[in-house]
Amino acid sequence: MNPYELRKDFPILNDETLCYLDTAASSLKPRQVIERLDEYYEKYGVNVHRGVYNLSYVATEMYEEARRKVSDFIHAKFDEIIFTRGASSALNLVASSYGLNHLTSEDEIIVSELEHHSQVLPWQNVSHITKAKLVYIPLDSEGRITVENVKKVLSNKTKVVAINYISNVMGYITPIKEIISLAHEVGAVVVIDAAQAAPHKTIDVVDLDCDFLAFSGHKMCGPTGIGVLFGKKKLLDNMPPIEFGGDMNDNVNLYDASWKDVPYKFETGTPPISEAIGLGAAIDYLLSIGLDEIGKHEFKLKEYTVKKLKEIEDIIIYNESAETGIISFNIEGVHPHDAVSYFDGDNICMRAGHHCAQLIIKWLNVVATLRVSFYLYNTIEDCDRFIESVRNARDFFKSVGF
Amino acid sequence: MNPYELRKDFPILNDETLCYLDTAASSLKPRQVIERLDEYYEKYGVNVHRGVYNLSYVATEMYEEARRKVSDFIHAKFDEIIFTRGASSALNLVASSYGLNHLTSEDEIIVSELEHHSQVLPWQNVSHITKAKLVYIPLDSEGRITVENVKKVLSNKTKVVAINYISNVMGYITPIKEIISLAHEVGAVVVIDAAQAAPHKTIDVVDLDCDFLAFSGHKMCGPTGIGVLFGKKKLLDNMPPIEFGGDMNDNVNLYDASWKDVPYKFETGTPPISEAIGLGAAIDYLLSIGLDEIGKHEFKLKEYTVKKLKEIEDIIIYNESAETGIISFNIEGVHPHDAVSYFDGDNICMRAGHHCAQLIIKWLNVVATLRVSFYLYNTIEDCDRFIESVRNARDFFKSVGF
Amino acid sequence: MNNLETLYRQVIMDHYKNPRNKGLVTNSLYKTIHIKNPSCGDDITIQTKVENGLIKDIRHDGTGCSICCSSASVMSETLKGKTITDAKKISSTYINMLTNQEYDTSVELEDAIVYQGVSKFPARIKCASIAWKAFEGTLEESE
Amino acid sequence: MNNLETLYRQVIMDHYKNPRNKGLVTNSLYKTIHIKNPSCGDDITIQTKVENGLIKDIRHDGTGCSICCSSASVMSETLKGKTITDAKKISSTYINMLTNQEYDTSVELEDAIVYQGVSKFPARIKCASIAWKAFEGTLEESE
Ligand SMILES: Cc1ncc(COP(=O)(O)O)c(C=O)c1O
Ligand SMILES: Cc1ncc(COP(=O)(O)O)c(C=O)c1O
Repeated sequence: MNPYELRKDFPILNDETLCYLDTAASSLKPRQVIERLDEYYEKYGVNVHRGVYNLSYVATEMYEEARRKVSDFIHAKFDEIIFTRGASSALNLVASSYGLNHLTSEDEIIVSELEHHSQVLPWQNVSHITKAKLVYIPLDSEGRITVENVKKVLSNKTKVVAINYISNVMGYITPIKEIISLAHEVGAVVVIDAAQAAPHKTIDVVDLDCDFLAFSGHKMCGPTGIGVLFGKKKLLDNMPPIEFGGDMNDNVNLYDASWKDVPYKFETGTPPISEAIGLGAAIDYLLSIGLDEIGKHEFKLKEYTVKKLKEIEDIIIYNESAETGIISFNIEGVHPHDAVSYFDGDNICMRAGHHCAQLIIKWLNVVATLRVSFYLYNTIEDCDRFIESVRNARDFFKSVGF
Repeated sequence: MNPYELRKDFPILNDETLCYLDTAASSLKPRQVIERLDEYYEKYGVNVHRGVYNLSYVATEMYEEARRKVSDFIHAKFDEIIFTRGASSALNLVASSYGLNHLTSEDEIIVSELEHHSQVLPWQNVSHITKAKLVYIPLDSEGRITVENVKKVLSNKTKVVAINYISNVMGYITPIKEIISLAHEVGAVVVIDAAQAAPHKTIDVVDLDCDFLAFSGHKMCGPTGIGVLFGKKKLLDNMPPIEFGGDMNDNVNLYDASWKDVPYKFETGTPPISEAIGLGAAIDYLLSIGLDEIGKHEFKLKEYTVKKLKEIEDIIIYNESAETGIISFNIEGVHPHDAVSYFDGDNICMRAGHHCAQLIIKWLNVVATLRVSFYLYNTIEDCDRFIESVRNARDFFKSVGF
Repeated sequence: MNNLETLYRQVIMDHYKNPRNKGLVTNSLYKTIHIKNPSCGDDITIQTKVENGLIKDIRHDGTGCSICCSSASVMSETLKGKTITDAKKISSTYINMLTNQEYDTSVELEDAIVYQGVSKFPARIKCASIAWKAFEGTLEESE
Repeated sequence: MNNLETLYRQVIMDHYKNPRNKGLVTNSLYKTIHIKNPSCGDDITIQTKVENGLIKDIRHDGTGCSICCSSASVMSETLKGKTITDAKKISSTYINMLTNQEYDTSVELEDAIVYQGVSKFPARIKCASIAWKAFEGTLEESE
């Protein structure tokens, strides 16, 4: 893959002074996706499922074709894909529908401090309501989830293991395949937060044997307003819907109603039609480049950058060994929000904060971190500009007395 | 307003043979909205709230500016507006958060057979879980909700009244202002489904004094994937969130967390950013024309069409007296799905079915109806083409033996 | 006049108005499959009796539009008496014809050929295929 | 070197490193307001003592970036001893300056004028205004 060529696909990068290093928050969008959205609105922008006229048929076909693309993308079956508003919504769906209806005070839910709030808070809620116990995997000295440590907390009481595939703060890849297998031995289901994995690596839900897996469109070149929940068919079949209304029902009577089959019973109302179609376009785009190529490229940029950062004084890196394209760091003595404005002044977009993952920030014992995250459109030149800016920032802040 | 001029704003109408009469399912989109979506993706397509760099600031401003536009649009306060995936999602939010947490087996929920599934099924669910009794307003002989009949079911037991502002099948305007006032006298809150009202008439939640009100973007020239829940601030303040995760929380600890203020506590995860901005553009567009002008125009087209339809044999109209631009009808002896294909053959888009409102279809005692619904881009010529097609359809079906 | 005519030729109307093999039986030798199309309310039940590799009988019942109801009747007439192998071939050929895919024109579709026109109305393909899909389901049950 | 310099002139650093009036008191004559900016973790509490229309004392505490913390200190120094009317005028002038709105340049902002540079970093305006907003809140409480 050639990032210099790929950059041309991203209208926002027409501003050549822009150095975008915040993909972990949201990726930029290629024109291939924007055009597909426009095409929907300009050519067949009508509702799906409901009409029996031709335009509506076309819209429905395109919407369901997007579902097929998503299912192929992660090697799932067509009817195992539920479209949601985003990864957060998808993870909440599992917690509300599966969690609230399957757990009791006898049970345990395993999570970790490495989770995004959207993976830990829904299970806190399930724990509060069902009285199931929330159990944290002890992280290793680097802040990783290891198979060994999962074994320490896994037991016959474990009913749910809810963890990330790739951490949005540390960029570590969790050994989920082994963990899933261990969890299944004790009869637990595993919920994978793949928000940071789907954009960057090939996912095979059959090979992983995972039970639920969630991700968002906007982090993988797709539009906002769309996410995906994968669930094993036999699990989804036995879960109640959590939203009720148009299009998810079969027969409706005054005091009761029956539901459509999966996935439709979980998709009430007019779905995010353009968003699903746009996500399909994003998948086409990513596959045309190759997920593994993208992952390798990011990792290379990250390795290069880390090496250079280590030559600068007062730089603390929290996740040197990450296998992906994420670097969390700070400039010693400088509040990350002060630092990030310096980078912004150089038109370098990156994040400072807790990254919606306060538990790992607390674990690191810092107030916040700076984070850069690379993607297919980043180049060595981006890294060099960033490194130069870090050097200048460090010198500047020290010079004014930080 | 001049529909001939306005039509030019809608790229899909470049196909001049297209006669789109299915706005009640979803409206067409003007280029002003499509362009605003493109602008987001091409100029500042990054995440909101989370970044402290300039592009993210711009995205956040635009997103929150959309909230301001929505609040002004219905005369609400800024922080009374929650963005959701759609009207269905918004109505479910009220039922899950308010309904499940405030009702008991002593209470009653008033709904009607004139509701869309998205307004009745969430309350069926609340009724099943809380054992609160679901009570139906008797409809009058035309199928209307009347103040008189609401009085018959309203009592001190009533805790929630959940009704539509405009019916998507009958096009009747419900006298909600009077009903809300009566409901408040007995201490009930009123949830208004305004999915068919917001696109077609001015709404003033202060004047109506309504407690909750929901609508969707895609029916009012906006994008898919976005809806709005309005709730009175003091009600929202006392309702628990129903989705948990990133961006809706304040402090997060291992076993508990605190929430942000309204509206953010109800908006977890990356919000539908482009969608909210697009809805803002749609509101700008509608206001530039004038909601009341639009409503008048539709009504005029409807009156004209009804008059002509009545001259055709075998046409049964179910809602002659509707105050809006919706006509529900059938051709005697012809299954609506047979009829609708005839119209499709003439490139007239309209719906046949139960319109996600099976209860009123059952009330009408038919298998389904045909429905046309007018909007700002429809013209007298559309009506004439439609009427001509109905005449031909009727003759054709009779000639082949229906 | 638009091109809907093809869809409603005499044979469709004939089977719609005078359906053959209509009405279900209570007989454990019959395999029963019920399919609904919730988006438009079509609701069809098909029963098939197989004996010695032959389709001995097909029954149907349900509600829906003329395409849906008539095609159940036409299907039952077309496939009754056929071998399982032939019935499957006819059924898959029919579905291919509807969905604008390549199909073996040498297969004799009998009256079912009139549904060719449906392929021009993609929104109605489901109506014309639901009874046939249900029939295929009954064969799977028989295996 | 980018144009962040303006943001970190001597006075900001001075107040960041050596905050004046820092630390809260337990005294019912003080009105207390606590404001957080959850998106970046700034967390500031302001206490104000008003007597006879005069701002007798302002205290502050909290955590955050240098802009946030220093501006609490600068605010306390600038407004202490002013009349309520003057303090309100200075505060609103300051907010207008930050947010690139028209503001009355005849109002004496004293040291707070250095935050003018923040207006070029819109993402940081909140950091520079949070302490002032909290102060305004304490006045509302006093009324
Ligand atoms: C009256 C009414 N309420 C609710 C809805 C649901 O809206 P959405 O499908 O956008 O969630 C609709 C639209 O179908 C409607 O017409
Ligand atoms: C690891 C992880 N999980 C979940 C999410 C939530 O995704 P979204 O905000 O799209 O709902 C994110 C993104 O912020 C994330 O990085």
